This record gives sequence, structure tokens and C-alpha cells, in this order.
Amino acid sequence: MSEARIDVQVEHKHAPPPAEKKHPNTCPKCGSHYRDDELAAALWVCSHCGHHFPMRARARIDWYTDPGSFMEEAADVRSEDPLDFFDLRPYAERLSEAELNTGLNEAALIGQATIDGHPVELSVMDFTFMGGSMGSAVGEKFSRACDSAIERGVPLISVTSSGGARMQEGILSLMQLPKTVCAVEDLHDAHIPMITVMAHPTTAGVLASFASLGDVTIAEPGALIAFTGPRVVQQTTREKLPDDFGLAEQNLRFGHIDAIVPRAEQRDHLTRLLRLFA
Amino acid sequence: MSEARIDVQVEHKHAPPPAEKKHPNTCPKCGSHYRDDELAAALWVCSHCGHHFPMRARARIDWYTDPGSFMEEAADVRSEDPLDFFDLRPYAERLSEAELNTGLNEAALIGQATIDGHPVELSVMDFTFMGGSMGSAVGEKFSRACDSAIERGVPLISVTSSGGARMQEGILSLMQLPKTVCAVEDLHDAHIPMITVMAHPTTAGVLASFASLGDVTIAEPGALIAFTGPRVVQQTTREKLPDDFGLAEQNLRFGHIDAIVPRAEQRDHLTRLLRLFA
Amino acid sequence: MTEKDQELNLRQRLSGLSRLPLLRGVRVNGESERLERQLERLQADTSDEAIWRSVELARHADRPYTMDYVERFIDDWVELHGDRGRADDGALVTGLGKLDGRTVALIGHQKGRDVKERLDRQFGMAYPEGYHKAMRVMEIAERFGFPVISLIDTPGAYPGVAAEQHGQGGAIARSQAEMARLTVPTVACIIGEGGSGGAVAIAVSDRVLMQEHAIYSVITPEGCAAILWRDAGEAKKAAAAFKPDALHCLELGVIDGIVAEPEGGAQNDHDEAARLLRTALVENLEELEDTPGEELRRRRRAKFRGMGVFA
Amino acid sequence: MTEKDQELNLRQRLSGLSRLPLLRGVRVNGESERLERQLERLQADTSDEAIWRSVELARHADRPYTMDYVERFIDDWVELHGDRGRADDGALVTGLGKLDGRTVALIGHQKGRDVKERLDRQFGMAYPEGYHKAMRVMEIAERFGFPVISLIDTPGAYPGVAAEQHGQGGAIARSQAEMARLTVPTVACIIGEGGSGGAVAIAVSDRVLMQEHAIYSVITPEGCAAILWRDAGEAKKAAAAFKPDALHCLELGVIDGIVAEPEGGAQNDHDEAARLLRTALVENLEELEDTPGEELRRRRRAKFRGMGVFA
Ligand SMILES: [Zn+2]
Ligand SMILES: [Zn+2]
Repeated sequence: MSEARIDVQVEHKHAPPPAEKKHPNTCPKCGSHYRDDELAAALWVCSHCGHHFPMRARARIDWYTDPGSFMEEAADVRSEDPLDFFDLRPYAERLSEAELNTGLNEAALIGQATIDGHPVELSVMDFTFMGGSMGSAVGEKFSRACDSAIERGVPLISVTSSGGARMQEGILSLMQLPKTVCAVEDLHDAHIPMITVMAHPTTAGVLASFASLGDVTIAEPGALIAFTGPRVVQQTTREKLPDDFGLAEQNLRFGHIDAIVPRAEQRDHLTRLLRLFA
Repeated sequence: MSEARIDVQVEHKHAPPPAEKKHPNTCPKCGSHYRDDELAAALWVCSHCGHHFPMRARARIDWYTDPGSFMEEAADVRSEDPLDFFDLRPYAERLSEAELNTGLNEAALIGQATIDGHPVELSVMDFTFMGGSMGSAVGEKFSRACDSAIERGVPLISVTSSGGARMQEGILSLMQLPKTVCAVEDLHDAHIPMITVMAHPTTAGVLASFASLGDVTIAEPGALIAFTGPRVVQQTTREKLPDDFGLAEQNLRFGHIDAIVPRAEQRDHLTRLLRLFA
Repeated sequence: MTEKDQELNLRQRLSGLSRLPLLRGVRVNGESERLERQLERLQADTSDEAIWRSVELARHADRPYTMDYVERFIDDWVELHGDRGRADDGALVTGLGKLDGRTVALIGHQKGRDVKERLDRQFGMAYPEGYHKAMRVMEIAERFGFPVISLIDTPGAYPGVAAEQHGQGGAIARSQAEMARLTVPTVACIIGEGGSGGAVAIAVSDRVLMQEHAIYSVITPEGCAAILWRDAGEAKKAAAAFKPDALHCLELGVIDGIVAEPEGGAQNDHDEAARLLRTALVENLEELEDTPGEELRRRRRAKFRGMGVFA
Repeated sequence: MTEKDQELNLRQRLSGLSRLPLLRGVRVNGESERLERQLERLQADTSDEAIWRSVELARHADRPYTMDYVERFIDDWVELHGDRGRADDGALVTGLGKLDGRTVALIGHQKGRDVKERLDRQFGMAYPEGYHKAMRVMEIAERFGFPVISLIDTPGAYPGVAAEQHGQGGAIARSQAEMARLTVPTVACIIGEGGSGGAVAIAVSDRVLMQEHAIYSVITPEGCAAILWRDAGEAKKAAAAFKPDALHCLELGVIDGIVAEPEGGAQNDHDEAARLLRTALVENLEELEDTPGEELRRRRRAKFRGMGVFA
């Protein structure tokens, strides 16, 4: 009855469309196909139907920030394998593969930048690195982003995209929930604002921790935002799911987010918020 | 569409049973009839079916408090008629009549007492005085009870029973909402607990102010606890009402109160809470 | 009454103002002079007819609503949605924006202009979820030191089954409590109907203003008439008896000032109404901004705790 | 492993304890000695078989639940109901009572003993409303200086449509945030299943304990197996891999102590299990009670912020 409810990896969740079926540059909504450079020029948004493809962390940072202003922090923080975790493959091997495939060494990037001249701290997750799952390294990086924002007295912009906690780190991955929550509380106590951008998907342990604690929270159109994803809800409860179950649009209607902002407008929206919180 | 929604007098609300139809000592639930002394001995609860008849403020104070311990405060605070209000009859005349009929000079009594040896401050409303409506005098008395509790460092026990704000005092009656709320906030800041007992009916302006702000809130069985009473809801929205709409039992189910405590058990329940907050 | 009598009447009322406990300790220098000018300018008429005219103007279908003002004098407006629990209540709009260069949190009822919008926004009658949303935005304001502006325009809180089940009474109480705790400057203005608990829920402010033809009342005239006269048709009589107009509210010490409207009412000139409201909000904010937060809160509570007339 | 090897293994683990960042600054004098005694007493077995035995015992149908403990060691118990918004969630019990003479606020999951109660209490899986109720009681505790005791026993937060619509993720996040803000002493004990977000929501405590056969995990063994082994039947393998047992949690610095159970498990003797749990709670509270509230909060945050292993 209660198995597999929480923090399942994202392949067991709603969209994104199964990568094995379609080319990643084929729009899952309208079937339009693009070259990489076309999608990159359109901020990875389908120019035909508006579908938001996943956006890599570095591409997003390039889009949000003033040219050349980004300085990465805590780039040396990397995952370890405290449990010698081994399922069908060793965790260590999964990590190496993710590094190779993504050119990142973890599922989050943090650093300083300016946006339209406003100095900010950034924490940006990348779903391609093990489904954006949060292990000790992601928790540590996000926490350091909070500290850096406090130290510099600048707002924190946090972009989330995650299937949840990284179960290969066992209970330590669960502890990243209170860890990141405590970091946000330190931020709050210092009166530093946090603006959260929820990208597809923001789920499970990340939604149940720092992602939900922004002063202002916006989401990308169509993003899945759910603690428990639709497939697990259906398997567990046999409930009939609403069509837009867990999507950003439903979350707006139910009062969980402040706005849905298309990617092309996000930079302006953030700039406006930065002026307000300046 | 929007008339008569809020703060209507209690004759326009749910039970109590229309006084003109039955003798007040006849149980509206099971039809049993009692002499005054029988009801008084049974704490004004039907010994046959458990229906809670209204209990007068002084009788309740006698029931809760240690013999001889109650010392009334602010007994000299009385209503004025700042608007020279006149509907079918002058407000001043209604006030005099209420005084004559009830032996009280307002719809609330406040004072010091001990309960099982614990010193407390009491504020007890009496529905028989103009439907327990809250005008300037009730607001002032409740506020002074807060101040007295702060000064003496003792818990406040607040018993509510009210049809809402006293419309004969116009906007000044509405201002008793923020007035009493501010008094409770002063109490909170002084770390003085407030225990609220909601008697039938606790509605409209009283529910929308100090009655809802207790640290612990209990209700009497069958008490109507609603901002807008069932009749007005039905008239305004044409919605079908659930059977127990607005009753204590529904309020418990929906999370608005901590417990429903039969009158005979209230003294013990309060004593236990006083031990916890001592 | 002749015009002369009226003026005399007004003068007397004004001289009475300084005796009201409300006004002592709250006013700053120059405030009573401003009031005096306002009262003169208004050429106020306190007759029963004038009261009823305000009731009608306050509910006028073309009267500017919260969003009409936001569009006209809030820069960098970012609406914030949702109570983080169950719903986004369209009857209460909340957001952040700049007013005269400073960031403010704004909370306002929104009735809706056309039929569809009115239904979506429940005619400006908020559910508990609306007040929870407002409280969330107040918390942001408190954390970052933003003043809170409330624009009030509601027949009252929504009187439905779900609203009761979701705790309408408690939500209104807790919203007031939240306002009583804030240490940031707070200014409220009733811009139409200030209907009962649904209005006061967001009006526990350092300064409470009313537009010239707004009304503020414990019950609708129709509701009062239905109960006391047993005839909702006697609404005019009821209004004359409980006096929901701005002048009487000022006289009773319930509000701190009156904001003039364009000739004939705010519906006639939204731009001018916005200019006058903006000026009043900014002036009041400026007067509050130098006071330490704890002192603001102390004075705010003292003001409301001083309200009422009793023997 | 032979018994000798096991003991050696344990000794090594124990000597490692003092190096964990978690334990520095949090421990008081005498604590590590107590741990050592505990570990000895437990004659702990960290084999895969032992881990799976804990999984089974943690979910044993006769295991004592929160209310079994409340009945046995809380005096003057007054249960507090409701989230003041929408519901009273039976999966999470909250209330006030006396523990060893002091008033505490107690928060605990309750699975339900018979079929009807289990349905009423959703098998101990709380809705957002349950966490809102817990937060309300934490606020009372904070206002009056009552320590907060959490008893954790949940497969996880409820995974249903309404729970999602009501903001399950946000509720769990905010409950943790509330615990991170408290300035009163807080002690949590996992008394059965410590399932993921639904557990940690009320476990951000100064001291987090586990009963000897409790489990604490990011996902159920079955869930983990279904995903990583693509076969829920491989739960035992999954449990062996992610190690949800008390000893491993202690070793990883995630918990602060282990509470012994009666021979064979708590289900065998509820009274003795309650006696042991009560002793542990009281001892931990006593060690915390002299520390100023701000310092408690600072250390609590430092403890959780120190959790994790990375390069
Ligand atoms: Zn497309
Ligand atoms: Zn009866």
C-alpha cells in the first residue's frame, strides 16, 4: 500500500517524455523538431507551441545574468559514496557517468553574478545530472549559496529541477532536507530575500525543503511540481487524477506559487523583483 | 445578493429554538420539561438527552470557580448610545429592558477568581443580554480582562456566546473587533495563556475577533460556531447546507477547535489546562 | 439646513475632533489643519440624503477598484498569488510594487468589472484563503520592512458553506492579529464598501483613511433594515441610523482622515481619483516612516484599544 | 562475522563517532560514554539480516504507537485538534501534557491499531493539514516555553491527490522551518518507521533518537527496490544497501542516540518499552534545559547544516 511513494526517481514520474522514444529535440507537445542551435536561440522553448524543453544550468545562467558576471563558487564540492552503494550498478559509476555526460560535477551550480546590474547569488539545478537528485553535495552547495548571499548581502535566486533526494546516499540524502531548510532560515534571519524559479520537475525532497521556502516563487509553464508524482499517486491510491495533476498551472490555482512566467520573460520578471527587494 | 450576511442578530440564525414557541425549560431536542431548580442542579443540561441549554454568566462562574473566589471587575462599564440609534425602538430603551430582564448591565462579566486553587481572570458572556452582542462596553470589558490577566500574571478564561457585533452602535461595534484583537495580542506578548470556551452561539464579530484567538479552544456540544449563520448562508448563496452546518461538531471535524467538552466536564478540563499552563 | 448652518455644524464637529481619545497621540503636527482644510473643501453634507448618496456612490458600478489604482500609481507591480495551502482567492489581490519610489506590499479587495470577472472574484467577497494570502504578504512585508497598503472594497467576507468550513471567522481574527503585530508602517484606505469583518480584517492600520464617498459599516444597510425594521426596503432609514459615511466615521474617531474624490464621485475621473489617493497614501506613509517599528505597533494598538464609547 | 569480529567492528564505529562533525559541539559531557554503554548493551548486529529484522520489527503490527506511550508516561494529557484551517488530521496526534513534572508539547504519528482506526488515521500518513496542526502546537510551545517532543512513526506523508493539491511539499518544508526557528528544547524519537519527508518534517530536533529496531530512511525498501532493481521483491537487498537501521544512522551522524527496546522488540512489552523511552526523553530534556533558547537554535541549525558526506 505504501511503497515507493516518496522521493522516487524521476523516470517514475510524469513527463518529461521518455527520452528513448523521441529525439530530445522533438517537441513532445506538437512534434516540431529543432536543431540544437535553433532551440538554444529560442531559450529551449518550442517556437510553435510554447513547450518548455529542459534548460541546462549553464545555459540558464547565461540567459539570466549579465555577460561575464558569473563567478562559480564551491566548484570543488563533489559527491562521495558513504554507503558504498551498489544496486544494479555502483553509485560511484553512476556519478562518473553523469559527470562525463553533463560536463558538471554535481546537479547544482552556485555562484555570484549580476542581473541587469543587480548583484545576486545564484543556485541553479541541472536535471541532466542524475535527475537533479539531491545528495550531500547538492545540499552543501545550496547551503553555501545561502551563506554567500548573507555574507554579500545580496538576494539569492534559486532555480530548482529535481526528482528528489538521491537515494544512493540513503539517510544522508534525506538529511539534506533539514540541512537546506536550516540554511534558508539563516537567510531569512539575515533578511536576505530568496526568489525561487521552479523548473520541470520540482518534486519530492527538493519541493519538501528549500524549493518551497522562497519569498517569491515563480514556475515555468507546464513544470511538474509535486511531492509525490502522478504515477505513484495513482499506483498507491487508485485515485483518478485530474488532467493537470501536479503541473504548475494546478499549483497556481491551488495557491502554491506566485506566478507562472514563460522563460523568455523570466529575466525581466527577476529584474523587477530585484528592484523591489533592492 | 450580499445583504444581511454578517453580524446579523441571532434571531436570524440557527437554533436556539424560538423562545416564543416552547417554554424555555422544555428541551428542544427530546421534549423533556424541567423546573428551573432541576435544570440548575444539572448545570442546565438535559439529563435525558444531553442537550445544553444556555447557561447564564453568573451561574457559569459559580460552576467553574472556587466558592466565594469571584471578584467582579469593571462592573461600572456600561453602554452609551453614541449614535442616538433608533429603529423600531430606541437603543437606550433596549438597553434598559435588557438590564431589567437580565440583572446585568452588559453582555459580558469580567473578574478575578480561582479554579481549583489556580488564580485566573475570567471574561464570561451572557447571551440573554441583547443576544450577547458586542458593543463598546463588551469590547472594553474584555480588553480590561486581558490587562488584568497581564497585570496579575494569570491565565485568562474567556467564555463566548454572542450573535455578533451590536449594530445599534454602528461602526463603533465593528471597531470592537480590532480592539479586542489588539488586547489579545498584548496578552500574547506577555506570554499569558488564553483558554476559550465557546458556548452557543459564538458567531459573527465575536468569532471573527477574540473568540478565535485562544491558545486552547473548547466548545460546548451542539454550539453554533459560525461567522455567517446557516439561514443567511442559505438565503445568500442558495447552497444546500450540511446537517450539522456550523455546529461545534463540524468545527471540530474541520479543525477549528481543540475539543468538544460537555459542561459537566469543563471544570476538570479547565483545571487540567491550568496545571499545564501553570 | 442652510449652508451656513451646515458649516457651523462642521466647525463644531471639527472642534470636537481633538477631544476624541483616538486622535490624541496619533496625530502628528499639522494633521488637524489638514483635516480642517479637507472638511472645508468637502463642503460636507451630513444629511440622511447625503449618507444615502455615499452608499450609492460607494457601490457605483464604475467606481475605481483596487487594480485601477494599482495601474495608476504603483510601479514595478508584481502580483503575488496564493495562500500556500489551498487556493488563490481572486477577491483579494496582493502584491509588491513601488509607491513614490519605495517598495510597498499592497493588499486590496477586487470586485471585478464584468460579469465573468465578478464571478471569478466573488464580487470582492474573500474566502478565508484570501485573508491567508494577505497574511503571507504581510509576513514578507514585515521581514523586509516594506510598508503595507490596504485598499478596502468589499460587501463583506464570503458567506458560503465552504468559507465557513475553511474557518472564515478565525481567518478574519488572525488577519487582524497579524496586522496588530507588524512593525512596519501600515496605511489603509476604504475605497468603496468597507463591509464589516471582511473589511476590518485588513484595516488594522496605523492610518485608516476613507474616500469621501466610501462607506464603512458593521452591516449592510439592507441587512440592518431586514433585521431591525423587518424590511430590507428600509435600507435608507437604516443607513441614516447607523451612519456609515466618512464624515461620521471621522467624527467617531474610527478613521484618521478623508481622501477627497473628484467632483461628483471617483467614478467620474479615475485618474484624478488615483492622484488624490496616491497623494494621501504618500503623505501618510511619510509621516509614519521615521517612527521606530515597536513604537508604531504600540501606538497602533493603543489607537484601536481606545475605540468605542461607553459610560 | 564472529561475535568477536562484530564487537571489534562496533568499537571501530564508536571511535569514529567523535570525528563526525555532527557530534562536535552538540554532545554534552558523558554523552559518548552513555552511547558506548548503549552500544555494548545492544550487542549490536549490523548484518543485512539484522537490518531486515529491524525493518520487520519497525512495522510490527503490535509495536507500540504514539498513544501507547502517551498513556504510559504523559500526565494531564490534553489532545489538541485541528489545523485551524481545514481539517483535523488523525495521522498526527498533537497535545500538551506533563512529562516528569514539566509541561511538554507532544507531536506524534499514529498509525491506528484496528482496520477502522487505520483508515481514519490513514495508516499514519499525514496530510499537509497534519503538519499545519503540528506547527500550530509548536507555536504554542514556543510562546510558553514548553519543550517539544516528537514521536515519529510513518511510512511517509500521504501520497494522494488532495494531499498534493493542499501543498504536501510546502507543508513538510514549512514544518521543518518552524522547528529550525524554535528556541525551546526539542527531542524527537523514531519509534517505528521514519519514512522520508513525512518523518523528517517533525524531526528537526536538538536531539534525534531512534529506538533500537526503528528505521529511518529516504524511501521504503520496496520503493527503492522497485526503482533501482526494477523489482519491489528485492526490498531486502535495497534495505541492506541503504541501511535504514539505528546503528547505521548513528554511525552516519544522523541521530544522536539509540533507545533500547525490550528483549526481542518493543512489541513484546509495551510497558518496558515506554519506561525505556521515557527515561531517554527525560535525560535528553534535562541536558538541554539549561541552554539558552538562542543557543539551542544556533546549535540545532549547526547540527543539521553539518550533515552529509562530500568531497
Ligand atoms: Zn511544440
Ligand atoms: Zn433533552
